Amino acid sequence: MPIDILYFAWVREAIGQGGERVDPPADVTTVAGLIDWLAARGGGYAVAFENRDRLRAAVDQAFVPLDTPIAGAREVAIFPPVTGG
Amino acid sequence: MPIDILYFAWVREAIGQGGERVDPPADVTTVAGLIDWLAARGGGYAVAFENRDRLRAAVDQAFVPLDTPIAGAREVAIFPPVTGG
Amino acid sequence: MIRVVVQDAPIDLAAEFVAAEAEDAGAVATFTGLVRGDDGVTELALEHYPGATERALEALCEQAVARWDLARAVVVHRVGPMVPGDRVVFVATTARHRGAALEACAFLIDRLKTGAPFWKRERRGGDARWVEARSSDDAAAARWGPEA
Amino acid sequence: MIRVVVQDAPIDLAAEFVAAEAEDAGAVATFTGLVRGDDGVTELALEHYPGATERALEALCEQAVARWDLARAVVVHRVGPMVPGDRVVFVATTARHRGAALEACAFLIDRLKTGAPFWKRERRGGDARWVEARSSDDAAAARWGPEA
Repeated sequence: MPIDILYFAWVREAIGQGGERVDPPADVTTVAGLIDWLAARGGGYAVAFENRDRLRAAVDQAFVPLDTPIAGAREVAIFPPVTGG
Repeated sequence: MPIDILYFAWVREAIGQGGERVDPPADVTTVAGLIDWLAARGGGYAVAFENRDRLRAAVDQAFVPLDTPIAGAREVAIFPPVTGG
Repeated sequence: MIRVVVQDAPIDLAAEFVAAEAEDAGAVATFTGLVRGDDGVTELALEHYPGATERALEALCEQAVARWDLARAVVVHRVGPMVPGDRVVFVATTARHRGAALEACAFLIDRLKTGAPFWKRERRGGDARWVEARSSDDAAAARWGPEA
Repeated sequence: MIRVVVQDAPIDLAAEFVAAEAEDAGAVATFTGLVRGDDGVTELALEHYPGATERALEALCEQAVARWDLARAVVVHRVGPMVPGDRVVFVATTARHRGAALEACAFLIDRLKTGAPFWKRERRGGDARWVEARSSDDAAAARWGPEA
Protein backbone atom coordinates (compact mmCIF):
# COMPACT_ATOMS: atom_id res chain seq x y z
CA MET A 1 0.00 0.00 0.00
CA PRO A 2 1.39 3.45 -0.86
CA ILE A 3 2.66 5.63 1.97
CA ASP A 4 3.34 9.35 1.95
CA ILE A 5 6.78 10.05 3.40
CA LEU A 6 7.84 13.50 4.63
CA TYR A 7 11.40 14.67 5.25
CA PHE A 8 12.42 17.67 7.37
CA ALA A 9 15.52 19.79 8.08
CA TRP A 10 18.84 18.23 6.99
CA VAL A 11 17.12 14.94 6.10
CA ARG A 12 15.07 16.88 3.57
CA GLU A 13 18.14 18.72 2.30
CA ALA A 14 20.19 15.53 1.85
CA ILE A 15 17.38 13.75 -0.03
CA GLY A 16 16.62 16.84 -2.06
CA GLN A 17 12.86 16.88 -1.59
CA GLY A 18 10.30 17.44 1.18
CA GLY A 19 8.38 14.25 0.57
CA GLU A 20 7.32 11.53 -1.81
CA ARG A 21 4.82 8.69 -2.20
CA VAL A 22 6.40 5.23 -1.98
CA ASP A 23 5.12 1.66 -2.18
CA PRO A 24 7.51 -0.51 -0.15
CA PRO A 25 7.52 -4.33 -0.47
CA ALA A 26 5.58 -6.44 2.03
CA ASP A 27 8.67 -7.31 4.10
CA VAL A 28 9.08 -3.63 5.07
CA THR A 29 6.98 -3.59 8.26
CA THR A 30 8.46 -0.89 10.55
CA VAL A 31 9.76 2.68 10.31
CA ALA A 32 13.29 1.31 10.69
CA GLY A 33 12.63 -1.16 7.84
CA LEU A 34 11.35 1.69 5.69
CA ILE A 35 14.53 3.67 6.42
CA ASP A 36 16.69 0.64 5.47
CA TRP A 37 14.77 0.19 2.25
CA LEU A 38 15.13 3.88 1.33
CA ALA A 39 18.81 4.02 2.34
CA ALA A 40 19.52 1.18 -0.09
CA ARG A 41 18.72 3.62 -2.90
CA GLY A 42 22.10 5.21 -2.12
CA GLY A 43 22.92 8.85 -2.96
CA GLY A 44 21.22 11.42 -0.73
CA TYR A 45 19.17 8.69 0.97
CA ALA A 46 22.32 6.88 2.11
CA VAL A 47 23.73 10.19 3.41
CA ALA A 48 20.51 11.23 5.22
CA PHE A 49 20.00 7.84 6.85
CA GLU A 50 23.63 7.01 7.65
CA ASN A 51 23.30 7.41 11.42
CA ARG A 52 20.06 6.04 12.86
CA ASP A 53 20.78 7.61 16.28
CA ARG A 54 20.26 11.01 14.68
CA LEU A 55 16.84 10.15 13.24
CA ARG A 56 13.37 10.54 14.72
CA ALA A 57 10.01 9.63 13.21
CA ALA A 58 6.28 10.23 13.29
CA VAL A 59 3.54 7.91 12.01
CA ASP A 60 0.34 9.70 11.07
CA GLN A 61 1.68 12.80 12.90
CA ALA A 62 2.36 11.02 16.22
CA PHE A 63 5.98 10.78 17.42
CA VAL A 64 7.05 7.12 17.60
CA PRO A 65 10.18 4.99 18.13
CA LEU A 66 11.83 3.69 14.94
CA ASP A 67 10.71 0.10 15.61
CA THR A 68 7.03 1.11 15.28
CA PRO A 69 5.00 -0.91 12.72
CA ILE A 70 3.81 0.98 9.63
CA ALA A 71 0.88 -1.31 8.76
CA GLY A 72 -2.07 0.93 7.89
CA ALA A 73 -0.03 4.15 8.11
CA ARG A 74 -0.89 6.86 5.64
CA GLU A 75 1.91 9.31 6.49
CA VAL A 76 5.40 8.66 7.86
CA ALA A 77 7.77 11.53 8.65
CA ILE A 78 11.53 11.13 9.12
CA PHE A 79 13.57 13.96 10.63
CA PRO A 80 16.39 14.97 13.01
CA PRO A 81 15.84 15.53 16.77
CA VAL A 82 13.75 18.66 17.20
CA THR A 83 15.31 22.03 18.14
CA GLY A 84 12.37 24.38 18.59
CA GLY A 85 11.51 27.09 21.03
CA MET B 1 16.47 62.95 70.61
CA PRO B 2 13.36 63.41 68.42
CA ILE B 3 12.38 60.55 66.12
CA ASP B 4 10.03 60.63 63.15
CA ILE B 5 7.53 57.79 63.42
CA LEU B 6 5.50 56.54 60.46
CA TYR B 7 2.35 54.38 60.61
CA PHE B 8 0.90 52.34 57.73
CA ALA B 9 -2.29 50.46 56.87
CA TRP B 10 -4.57 49.64 59.84
CA VAL B 11 -1.95 50.90 62.31
CA ARG B 12 -2.24 54.30 60.62
CA GLU B 13 -6.02 54.11 60.62
CA ALA B 14 -6.26 53.17 64.32
CA ILE B 15 -3.91 55.98 65.37
CA GLY B 16 -5.57 58.44 63.02
CA GLN B 17 -2.45 59.86 61.41
CA GLY B 18 0.33 58.74 59.07
CA GLY B 19 3.16 59.89 61.30
CA GLU B 20 4.43 62.18 63.99
CA ARG B 21 7.62 63.43 65.59
CA VAL B 22 8.15 62.13 69.14
CA ASP B 23 10.81 62.55 71.81
CA PRO B 24 10.77 59.44 73.99
CA PRO B 25 12.51 59.30 77.41
CA ALA B 26 16.02 57.86 77.68
CA ASP B 27 14.80 54.49 78.98
CA VAL B 28 13.05 53.80 75.64
CA THR B 29 15.89 52.07 73.80
CA THR B 30 14.29 49.63 71.31
CA VAL B 31 11.44 49.57 68.80
CA ALA B 32 9.47 47.40 71.23
CA GLY B 33 10.11 49.94 74.00
CA LEU B 34 8.90 52.71 71.72
CA ILE B 35 5.72 50.73 71.00
CA ASP B 36 5.13 50.20 74.76
CA TRP B 37 5.65 53.90 75.43
CA LEU B 38 3.21 54.90 72.64
CA ALA B 39 0.62 52.25 73.64
CA ALA B 40 0.53 53.75 77.15
CA ARG B 41 -1.10 56.83 75.59
CA GLY B 42 -4.23 54.66 75.25
CA GLY B 43 -6.98 55.33 72.69
CA GLY B 44 -6.05 54.51 69.10
CA TYR B 45 -2.46 53.76 70.15
CA ALA B 46 -3.62 51.03 72.55
CA VAL B 47 -5.84 49.57 69.82
CA ALA B 48 -3.13 49.66 67.12
CA PHE B 49 -0.47 48.16 69.36
CA GLU B 50 -2.61 45.61 71.23
CA ASN B 51 -1.10 42.52 69.56
CA ARG B 52 2.67 42.71 69.04
CA ASP B 53 2.65 39.55 66.87
CA ARG B 54 0.79 41.53 64.22
CA LEU B 55 3.34 44.37 64.13
CA ARG B 56 6.43 44.79 61.98
CA ALA B 57 8.93 47.63 61.94
CA ALA B 58 11.62 49.42 59.97
CA VAL B 59 14.39 51.64 61.32
CA ASP B 60 15.68 54.18 58.83
CA GLN B 61 13.83 52.24 56.10
CA ALA B 62 15.43 48.86 56.85
CA PHE B 63 13.17 46.04 58.08
CA VAL B 64 14.16 44.99 61.60
CA PRO B 65 12.96 42.80 64.50
CA LEU B 66 11.08 44.64 67.23
CA ASP B 67 13.96 44.23 69.71
CA THR B 68 16.23 46.40 67.54
CA PRO B 69 17.84 49.42 69.31
CA ILE B 70 16.68 52.86 68.20
CA ALA B 71 19.76 54.78 69.31
CA GLY B 72 20.66 57.20 66.52
CA ALA B 73 17.57 56.35 64.47
CA ARG B 74 15.97 59.22 62.54
CA GLU B 75 12.91 57.35 61.22
CA VAL B 76 10.99 54.42 62.70
CA ALA B 77 8.03 52.88 60.88
CA ILE B 78 5.45 50.59 62.51
CA PHE B 79 3.04 48.59 60.36
CA PRO B 80 1.25 45.25 59.82
CA PRO B 81 2.83 42.31 57.95
CA VAL B 82 3.13 43.26 54.29
CA THR B 83 0.63 42.04 51.68
CA GLY B 84 1.95 43.31 48.36
CA GLY B 85 2.25 41.88 44.88
CA MET C 1 20.19 46.72 34.44
CA ILE C 2 17.62 47.23 37.16
CA ARG C 3 14.38 49.14 36.79
CA VAL C 4 12.07 49.69 39.77
CA VAL C 5 8.97 51.87 39.58
CA VAL C 6 6.18 52.43 42.10
CA GLN C 7 3.39 54.40 40.48
CA ASP C 8 -0.25 55.47 40.75
CA ALA C 9 -0.68 55.32 36.97
CA PRO C 10 -1.78 52.15 35.15
CA ILE C 11 1.07 49.84 34.13
CA ASP C 12 1.93 50.18 30.42
CA LEU C 13 2.72 46.58 29.59
CA ALA C 14 3.71 47.12 25.97
CA ALA C 15 6.26 49.77 26.87
CA GLU C 16 7.72 47.68 29.69
CA PHE C 17 7.91 44.62 27.49
CA VAL C 18 9.64 46.35 24.61
CA ALA C 19 12.17 47.84 27.03
CA ALA C 20 12.83 44.42 28.55
CA GLU C 21 13.43 42.90 25.13
CA ALA C 22 15.99 45.52 24.15
CA GLU C 23 18.92 43.78 25.87
CA ASP C 24 19.69 41.06 23.27
CA ALA C 25 19.22 38.53 26.05
CA GLY C 26 17.34 35.72 24.28
CA ALA C 27 14.93 34.90 27.11
CA VAL C 28 12.29 37.15 28.69
CA ALA C 29 10.11 35.90 31.55
CA THR C 30 7.31 38.02 32.96
CA PHE C 31 4.74 37.83 35.69
CA THR C 32 1.72 40.10 35.92
CA GLY C 33 -0.60 40.21 38.90
CA LEU C 34 -4.11 41.51 38.28
CA VAL C 35 -6.93 42.54 40.58
CA ARG C 36 -9.36 39.63 40.65
CA GLY C 37 -13.07 40.34 40.82
CA ASP C 38 -14.27 36.77 41.17
CA ASP C 39 -14.74 36.87 44.94
CA GLY C 40 -16.82 40.02 45.04
CA VAL C 41 -13.98 42.56 45.27
CA THR C 42 -15.05 45.88 43.77
CA GLU C 43 -11.89 47.86 44.59
CA LEU C 44 -8.36 47.09 45.71
CA ALA C 45 -6.33 49.90 47.27
CA LEU C 46 -2.59 49.57 47.78
CA GLU C 47 -0.71 51.59 50.38
CA HIS C 48 3.09 51.61 50.51
CA TYR C 49 6.06 53.10 52.33
CA PRO C 50 7.55 55.63 49.90
CA GLY C 51 11.31 55.40 49.67
CA ALA C 52 11.56 52.15 51.64
CA THR C 53 9.49 50.36 48.98
CA GLU C 54 11.80 51.34 46.17
CA ARG C 55 14.87 50.42 48.25
CA ALA C 56 13.42 46.99 49.07
CA LEU C 57 12.53 46.28 45.44
CA GLU C 58 15.93 47.43 44.21
CA ALA C 59 17.63 45.16 46.74
CA LEU C 60 15.54 42.19 45.53
CA CYS C 61 16.42 42.97 41.91
CA GLU C 62 20.12 43.22 42.77
CA GLN C 63 19.95 39.81 44.44
CA ALA C 64 18.23 38.31 41.40
CA VAL C 65 20.68 39.84 38.90
CA ALA C 66 23.65 38.49 40.89
CA ARG C 67 22.18 35.03 41.51
CA TRP C 68 20.97 34.35 37.95
CA ASP C 69 23.33 36.57 35.91
CA LEU C 70 20.40 38.51 34.47
CA ALA C 71 20.64 41.11 31.73
CA ARG C 72 17.69 42.96 33.24
CA ALA C 73 15.34 42.85 36.21
CA VAL C 74 12.19 45.00 36.20
CA VAL C 75 9.55 45.52 38.89
CA VAL C 76 6.70 47.93 38.25
CA HIS C 77 4.22 48.09 41.13
CA ARG C 78 1.06 50.09 41.12
CA VAL C 79 -0.32 51.75 44.28
CA GLY C 80 -3.55 53.54 45.12
CA PRO C 81 -7.09 52.47 44.21
CA MET C 82 -7.63 49.84 41.50
CA VAL C 83 -10.55 47.86 40.10
CA PRO C 84 -10.81 44.22 38.93
CA GLY C 85 -8.76 43.63 35.79
CA ASP C 86 -6.19 46.33 36.65
CA ARG C 87 -2.54 45.29 36.76
CA VAL C 88 -1.11 45.45 40.28
CA VAL C 89 2.44 44.33 39.61
CA PHE C 90 4.60 43.51 36.59
CA VAL C 91 7.89 41.64 36.93
CA ALA C 92 10.22 40.99 34.00
CA THR C 93 13.58 39.27 33.89
CA THR C 94 15.85 38.74 30.91
CA ALA C 95 18.79 36.41 30.55
CA ARG C 96 20.74 34.48 27.94
CA HIS C 97 18.98 31.26 28.93
CA ARG C 98 15.37 30.55 29.77
CA GLY C 99 15.97 28.71 33.05
CA ALA C 100 17.63 31.76 34.62
CA ALA C 101 14.92 34.15 33.43
CA LEU C 102 12.06 31.91 34.61
CA GLU C 103 13.55 31.17 38.02
CA ALA C 104 14.50 34.78 38.70
CA CYS C 105 11.00 35.94 37.76
CA ALA C 106 9.44 33.49 40.24
CA PHE C 107 11.97 34.56 42.89
CA LEU C 108 11.12 38.24 42.49
CA ILE C 109 7.36 37.84 42.73
CA ASP C 110 7.62 35.42 45.68
CA ARG C 111 10.01 37.68 47.58
CA LEU C 112 8.22 40.94 46.91
CA LYS C 113 5.04 39.44 48.37
CA THR C 114 6.77 39.20 51.74
CA GLY C 115 9.73 41.57 51.53
CA ALA C 116 8.42 44.89 50.27
CA PRO C 117 6.22 47.31 52.25
CA PHE C 118 2.87 47.16 50.47
CA TRP C 119 -0.52 46.75 52.15
CA LYS C 120 -3.71 45.82 50.35
CA ARG C 121 -7.22 46.89 51.31
CA GLU C 122 -10.12 45.20 49.58
CA ARG C 123 -13.53 46.76 49.14
CA ARG C 124 -16.63 44.68 48.52
CA GLY C 125 -19.43 47.13 47.98
CA GLY C 126 -19.63 49.17 51.20
CA ASP C 127 -17.32 46.90 53.22
CA ALA C 128 -13.55 47.50 53.26
CA ARG C 129 -10.94 45.42 55.04
CA TRP C 130 -7.14 45.11 55.12
CA VAL C 131 -5.88 41.89 53.57
CA GLU C 132 -4.18 39.56 56.05
CA ALA C 133 -0.67 38.25 55.30
CA ARG C 134 -0.76 34.64 54.10
CA SER C 135 1.48 31.89 55.42
CA SER C 136 1.57 30.44 51.87
CA ASP C 137 3.36 33.62 50.79
CA ASP C 138 5.96 33.15 53.52
CA ALA C 139 6.45 29.55 52.39
CA ALA C 140 6.82 30.59 48.74
CA ALA C 141 9.40 33.22 49.68
CA ALA C 142 11.30 30.83 51.96
CA ARG C 143 11.96 28.27 49.22
CA TRP C 144 14.56 30.63 47.76
CA GLY C 145 16.69 30.38 50.90
CA PRO C 146 17.45 32.88 53.68
CA GLU C 147 16.76 36.51 52.90
CA ALA C 148 19.86 38.56 52.26
CA MET D 1 -8.97 28.00 27.00
CA ILE D 2 -6.14 26.94 24.71
CA ARG D 3 -4.65 29.02 21.93
CA VAL D 4 -1.97 27.61 19.63
CA VAL D 5 -0.67 29.49 16.61
CA VAL D 6 2.23 28.72 14.25
CA GLN D 7 2.85 31.66 11.98
CA ASP D 8 5.28 33.31 9.58
CA ALA D 9 4.25 36.77 10.72
CA PRO D 10 5.95 38.58 13.63
CA ILE D 11 4.44 37.85 17.05
CA ASP D 12 2.20 40.70 18.26
CA LEU D 13 3.00 40.67 21.94
CA ALA D 14 0.57 43.38 23.02
CA ALA D 15 -2.39 41.63 21.39
CA GLU D 16 -1.44 38.24 22.87
CA PHE D 17 -0.96 39.77 26.29
CA VAL D 18 -4.25 41.61 26.35
CA ALA D 19 -6.05 38.42 25.27
CA ALA D 20 -4.31 36.44 28.01
CA GLU D 21 -5.38 38.98 30.64
CA ALA D 22 -9.02 38.83 29.65
CA GLU D 23 -9.83 35.75 31.75
CA ASP D 24 -10.09 37.37 35.20
CA ALA D 25 -7.42 34.92 36.37
CA GLY D 26 -5.27 37.08 38.65
CA ALA D 27 -1.90 35.72 37.56
CA VAL D 28 -0.31 35.85 34.10
CA ALA D 29 3.11 34.30 33.44
CA THR D 30 4.82 34.65 30.08
CA PHE D 31 7.98 33.50 28.41
CA THR D 32 9.33 35.00 25.21
CA GLY D 33 12.26 33.55 23.29
CA LEU D 34 14.14 35.93 21.01
CA VAL D 35 16.75 35.40 18.31
CA ARG D 36 20.11 36.23 19.88
CA GLY D 37 22.73 37.94 17.78
CA ASP D 38 25.54 37.85 20.30
CA ASP D 39 27.30 34.80 18.84
CA GLY D 40 27.47 36.04 15.28
CA VAL D 41 24.09 34.73 14.10
CA THR D 42 22.73 36.90 11.28
CA GLU D 43 19.60 34.85 10.52
CA LEU D 44 17.63 32.08 12.18
CA ALA D 45 15.27 30.02 10.03
CA LEU D 46 12.68 27.72 11.57
CA GLU D 47 11.22 24.77 9.74
CA HIS D 48 8.28 22.81 11.12
CA TYR D 49 5.91 19.93 10.40
CA PRO D 50 2.59 21.57 9.55
CA GLY D 51 -0.34 19.92 11.26
CA ALA D 52 1.78 17.77 13.55
CA THR D 53 3.26 20.91 15.14
CA GLU D 54 -0.12 22.32 16.07
CA ARG D 55 -1.27 18.93 17.40
CA ALA D 56 1.83 18.58 19.55
CA LEU D 57 1.49 22.10 20.97
CA GLU D 58 -2.22 21.63 21.67
CA ALA D 59 -1.48 18.38 23.50
CA LEU D 60 1.14 20.17 25.64
CA CYS D 61 -1.33 22.96 26.45
CA GLU D 62 -4.02 20.44 27.38
CA GLN D 63 -1.59 18.73 29.75
CA ALA D 64 -0.68 22.05 31.34
CA VAL D 65 -4.30 23.19 31.75
CA ALA D 66 -5.22 19.89 33.44
CA ARG D 67 -2.15 19.71 35.68
CA TRP D 68 -2.23 23.31 36.95
CA ASP D 69 -5.94 24.18 36.55
CA LEU D 70 -5.12 27.04 34.20
CA ALA D 71 -7.62 29.57 32.90
CA ARG D 72 -5.63 29.87 29.69
CA ALA D 73 -2.58 28.42 27.93
CA VAL D 74 -1.16 30.17 24.87
CA VAL D 75 1.70 29.18 22.57
CA VAL D 76 2.53 31.34 19.58
CA HIS D 77 5.49 30.06 17.59
CA ARG D 78 7.01 31.80 14.64
CA VAL D 79 8.49 29.88 11.69
CA GLY D 80 10.48 30.90 8.61
CA PRO D 81 13.44 33.31 8.47
CA MET D 82 14.10 35.66 11.40
CA VAL D 83 16.82 38.09 12.44
CA PRO D 84 18.34 38.85 15.87
CA GLY D 85 15.81 40.54 18.15
CA ASP D 86 12.82 38.82 16.52
CA ARG D 87 10.49 36.85 18.79
CA VAL D 88 10.64 33.11 18.09
CA VAL D 89 8.15 31.89 20.65
CA PHE D 90 5.69 33.36 23.14
CA VAL D 91 4.14 31.28 25.92
CA ALA D 92 1.48 32.64 28.30
CA THR D 93 -0.36 30.93 31.11
CA THR D 94 -3.02 32.37 33.37
CA ALA D 95 -4.35 31.01 36.63
CA ARG D 96 -5.93 32.15 39.88
CA HIS D 97 -2.61 31.82 41.70
CA ARG D 98 0.89 32.77 40.67
CA GLY D 99 2.56 29.43 41.45
CA ALA D 100 0.37 27.57 38.95
CA ALA D 101 0.89 30.17 36.21
CA LEU D 102 4.68 30.29 36.71
CA GLU D 103 5.17 26.54 36.83
CA ALA D 104 2.93 25.85 33.85
CA CYS D 105 4.76 28.48 31.80
CA ALA D 106 8.12 26.84 32.55
CA PHE D 107 6.64 23.41 31.76
CA LEU D 108 5.37 24.54 28.36
CA ILE D 109 8.61 26.12 27.19
CA ASP D 110 10.71 23.19 28.46
CA ARG D 111 8.47 20.62 26.83
CA LEU D 112 8.03 22.39 23.52
CA LYS D 113 11.81 22.50 23.13
CA THR D 114 11.88 18.71 22.94
CA GLY D 115 8.31 17.69 22.08
CA ALA D 116 7.26 19.77 19.08
CA PRO D 117 8.58 19.34 15.53
CA PHE D 118 10.59 22.50 14.92
CA TRP D 119 14.10 22.65 13.47
CA LYS D 120 16.39 25.66 13.60
CA ARG D 121 18.97 26.63 11.04
CA GLU D 122 21.41 29.39 11.94
CA ARG D 123 23.17 31.56 9.42
CA ARG D 124 26.37 33.41 10.21
CA GLY D 125 27.19 35.49 7.18
CA GLY D 126 27.59 32.99 4.32
CA ASP D 127 27.65 29.89 6.55
CA ALA D 128 24.40 28.09 7.46
CA ARG D 129 24.05 25.07 9.73
CA TRP D 130 21.24 23.13 11.41
CA VAL D 131 21.21 23.54 15.19
CA GLU D 132 21.96 20.31 17.08
CA ALA D 133 19.56 19.13 19.79
CA ARG D 134 20.91 19.85 23.28
CA SER D 135 21.00 17.36 26.12
CA SER D 136 20.25 20.25 28.52
CA ASP D 137 16.88 20.64 26.78
CA ASP D 138 16.12 16.94 27.34
CA ALA D 139 17.06 17.35 31.01
CA ALA D 140 14.85 20.43 31.40
CA ALA D 141 11.90 18.63 29.80
CA ALA D 142 12.44 15.48 31.89
CA ARG D 143 12.13 17.31 35.23
CA TRP D 144 8.37 17.54 34.64
CA GLY D 145 8.04 13.74 34.71
CA PRO D 146 7.28 11.22 31.94
CA GLU D 147 5.77 12.61 28.77
CA ALA D 148 2.09 11.87 28.33
